[in-house]
Amino acid sequence: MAALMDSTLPTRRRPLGTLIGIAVIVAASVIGYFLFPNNLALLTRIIATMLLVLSIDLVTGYCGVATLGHAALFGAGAYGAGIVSAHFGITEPLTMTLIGAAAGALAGLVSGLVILRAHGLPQLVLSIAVVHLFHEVANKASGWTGGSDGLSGITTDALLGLFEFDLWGRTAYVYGIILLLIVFVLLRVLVQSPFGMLARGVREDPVRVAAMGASVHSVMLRMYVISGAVAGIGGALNAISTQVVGLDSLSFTMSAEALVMLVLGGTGSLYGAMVGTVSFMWFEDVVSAANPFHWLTIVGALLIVVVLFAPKGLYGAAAAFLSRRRGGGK
Amino acid sequence: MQTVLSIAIDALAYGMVLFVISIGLSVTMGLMRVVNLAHGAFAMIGGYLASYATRDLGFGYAPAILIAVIATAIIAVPIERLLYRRIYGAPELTQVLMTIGITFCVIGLANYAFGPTLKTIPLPETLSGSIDLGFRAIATHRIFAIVCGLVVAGGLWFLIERTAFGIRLRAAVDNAPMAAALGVRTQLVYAVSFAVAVGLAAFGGVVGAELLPVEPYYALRYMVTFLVAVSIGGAGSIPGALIACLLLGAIDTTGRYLAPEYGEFFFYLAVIVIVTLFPRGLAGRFK
Amino acid sequence: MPAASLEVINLSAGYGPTRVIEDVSFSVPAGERLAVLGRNGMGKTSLFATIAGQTRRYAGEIRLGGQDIASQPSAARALSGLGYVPQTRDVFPSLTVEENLFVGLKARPKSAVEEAYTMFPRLKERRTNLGSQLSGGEQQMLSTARTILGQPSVLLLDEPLEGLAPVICEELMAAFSLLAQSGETTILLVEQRIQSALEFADRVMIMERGRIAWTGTPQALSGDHDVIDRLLGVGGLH
Amino acid sequence: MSLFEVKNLRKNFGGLAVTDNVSLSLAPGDRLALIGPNGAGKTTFVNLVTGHIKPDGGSIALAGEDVTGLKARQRVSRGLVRSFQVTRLFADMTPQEHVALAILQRDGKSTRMFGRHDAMRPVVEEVGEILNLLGLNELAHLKVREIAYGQQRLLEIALAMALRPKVLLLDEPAAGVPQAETARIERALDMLPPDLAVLMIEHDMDLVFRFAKRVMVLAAGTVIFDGSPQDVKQDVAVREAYLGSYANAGSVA
Repeated sequence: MAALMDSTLPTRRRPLGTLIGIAVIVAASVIGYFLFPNNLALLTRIIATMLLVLSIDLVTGYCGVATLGHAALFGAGAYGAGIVSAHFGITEPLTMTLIGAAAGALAGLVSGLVILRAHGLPQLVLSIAVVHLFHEVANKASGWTGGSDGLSGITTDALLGLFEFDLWGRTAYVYGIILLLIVFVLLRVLVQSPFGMLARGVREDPVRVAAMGASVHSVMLRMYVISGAVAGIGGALNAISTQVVGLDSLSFTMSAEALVMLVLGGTGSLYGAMVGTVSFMWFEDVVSAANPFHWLTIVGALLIVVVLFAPKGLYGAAAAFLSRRRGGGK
Repeated sequence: MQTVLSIAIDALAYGMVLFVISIGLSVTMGLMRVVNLAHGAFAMIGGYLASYATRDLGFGYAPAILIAVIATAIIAVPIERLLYRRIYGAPELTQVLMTIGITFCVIGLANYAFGPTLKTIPLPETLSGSIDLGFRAIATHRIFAIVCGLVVAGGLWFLIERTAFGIRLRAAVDNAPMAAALGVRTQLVYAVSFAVAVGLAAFGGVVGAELLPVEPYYALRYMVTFLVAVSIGGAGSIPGALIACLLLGAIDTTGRYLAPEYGEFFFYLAVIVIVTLFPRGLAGRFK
Repeated sequence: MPAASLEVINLSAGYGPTRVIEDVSFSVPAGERLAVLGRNGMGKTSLFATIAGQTRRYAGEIRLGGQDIASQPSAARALSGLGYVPQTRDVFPSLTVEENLFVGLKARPKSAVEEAYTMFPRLKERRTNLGSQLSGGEQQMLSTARTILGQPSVLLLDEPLEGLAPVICEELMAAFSLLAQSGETTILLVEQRIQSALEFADRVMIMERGRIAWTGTPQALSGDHDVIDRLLGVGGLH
Repeated sequence: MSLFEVKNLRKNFGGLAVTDNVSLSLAPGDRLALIGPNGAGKTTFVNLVTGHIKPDGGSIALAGEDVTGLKARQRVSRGLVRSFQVTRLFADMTPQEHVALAILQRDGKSTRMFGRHDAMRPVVEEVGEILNLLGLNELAHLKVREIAYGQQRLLEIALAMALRPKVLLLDEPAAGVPQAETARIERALDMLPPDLAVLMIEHDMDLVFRFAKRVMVLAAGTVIFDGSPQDVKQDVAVREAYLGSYANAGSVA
């Protein structure tokens, strides 16, 4: 099945790929719902994180920008949605989500303008500095954000006026799945569009892109803004479902972990980002329940193994394996 | 006046500790072009080993430093051969992930071996008091840290500027293929430099334990600070690293004294300004 | 007949996917002076770089004094007696002149740098200057002297005279001749100044598109205007 | 008025004039080869013309417009396109995607965020034509990393064609191609549009003489010859530049 989505195959099959992707997401969601009915909060958190990881994939996997500061965009969305609810009484969930997306896009624009000024190590350092700066600003502006206590008092109306956000997190879960599906379809369209192709060109050889007459900087900045909107939706979902926003959603640790999830799954593919998030967070939940420090050791070892033996990530390695088998079977 | 002097001494001591730890990272990054996020993990290993040697094995402060430095370097050599050598010349993302992976492992193992609590390294009496300058008393340990920084800077300067090894090292930084064409075994130079760099990290971890306390998350907590120091100093430059560390020490300490409620806001704001103005560092050879 | 000090057998090499040396074989007897000629981009520089271990070799053997060094790293080749002075000179810019020379000494004592100063007195005057402060001619002297200090048995000189004033060219050629007369060093020279190369060499090899197109004595070549125009000048159409 | 006009271009590096008052002009349909011995300043000249380095003096005009102050990519969108001496392609993308991207960029549609290039009929047809012309259609769906270097060189030419330039700068189009495959490159060059002005940097004299209607020789940063391929072989200054003092000595026997 993974091989069907491989980009080397004849192009007519790709809309089918999107349909299969939708089917898989829906099926996984239903299975998750019945398998872990008491753990829907965790599943919703996974979906929110998945949106952050997809967002990193847009700049790292498709444009080749290494970043350790992407939680700034996620956090901006979370605080954006949270603040309008807690301070301005805007409690309609769709509006909150849109405001989260806008806040994320704005944060993406700001980060992009700073980070894209440099290359290599200085670029990495700038991305780290940006997330720390966002973190410190949120900490200082405690009147708005609640500082280190977190932003509480977030209330949410019923979704479409019909579905209350219940104690069990069922509505939040379904809302998360719907958001994920919408984002997934939009991103499929984006990465297959001329712009998506141009972005891949930027990742592989910016000099050649410039020699075609395109502006590399403008491509990356646009992608940063889009990426910010996606991360912002993730942040807003988190704020809506948990009704609090903590400083950790703007942290370096969160940025680094999300990047790890992406690489674990495989960069440059939407499926890789989703597979990486689910495996990482599920694994974390299981192992860290036993011992949180063993968890770090295992993640560390896993990262080393992935870098050395599966540089394309879990999804990338599986897709390559399947397409080789298909090729061999013919 | 009192405050200014306190800030100055603290800033100097902090900057020097930062320098002792970061300079090794700077040299290896200038030479091997590896973004090594695990450098702080080696400083932490040094701190743990020194703490273990003094508190559990009853060694004195000086032998404990020696044990920590040598043992950490010995631990690092196989890691260089098995893991780092695979990522020389790889894209930054790969290097970042591999070294974050190493860091996570070290944190997990340190906690498993030594527990999650803070570890102290008891200072000998000669270092635990304070020196009275007549108008003001200064903690002896601060002076010790500053002296250590100066000694390391001087010693490294001598090693790199005056010895045959240093000349080969600099030749390899300038142009590794040409150095090899003249018979310099660059792999060996890399391995030795890596061991020295890690040894210095361990030394800084021990000497700086009063300022940067040893606990399992040390490796993650200061990871960024060391990386920032190198990036601003410019990888591969001793004077650059010294200036950068003193500058960052001054900004950070002043911020903590005068505007503690802003946390590290000014620190990172300064980082963004400096990196934007000097994208190759204050004195970088990194191309 | 003297033993071959350098022997290249069926060598193919290039950079990444670009193939620039195609199935080249030749052998150089000990003490010989071989000039390698050809227009730009014909593979001369790549041939030397491949022998020195600085490009990707796809196939073939490189024998130095009978031993196959083709899979050794660059440093090991240098330590077994191969000297390489690249076209780009590659002086270490942040090292002083004297430190540059120290790098070339291999295991010899530091006092041996005096040999370099005897060869090129100019370098002694500039011993404390940084490599980045030297003129082109001084860089060439430094790069050449630095390699010679390592006492190579085979010396590869890639366009040592390029862009230099005539006086300095004479000084360099005199130094090469002196070295060759000792009989202990085999010299391979790539040069655009055909006259200088022909005066210096015992034998000439011309490369064309990564292959050896012509081999012979300088006398034979200088009588063959067709070969000269076609392979070295702007001739081309035949 | 010529299509492409370089006037008195100058560039110094550390006091040394690497490009010294170079002028040239091209009319539509010109096929000019720029040759010269090593160190003549050809690379610097290419970088000056394409806008990768700034000149110390002189001007560059394209179709009557002064482009001296424009960035490299702005010159490209005005019709001054280059190919690279060592291919610069997207290793994980297919030839079809490469050419489609070039066409979309040319038409100002490369930043569209919806729709697919392989569903846009005119784009698909043009991609097919170009790949067919260069004999690359069988490789259209392979990743570039999987195709031979000679074919990658052809794709470089295909990209240049897809951008529909007014002036094309070919930097050693046959460099690194195995001898057996150079004929394919030559055939590809013959298929360039007749009204396109081409400036080719090349060492391979066979290729120069077959392709060029005019030859310019650069030595030590200045133009020492500008004329027909027949005359260049007889020119004394050119012989001197290539053969050094040998050209005059005649014999060393």
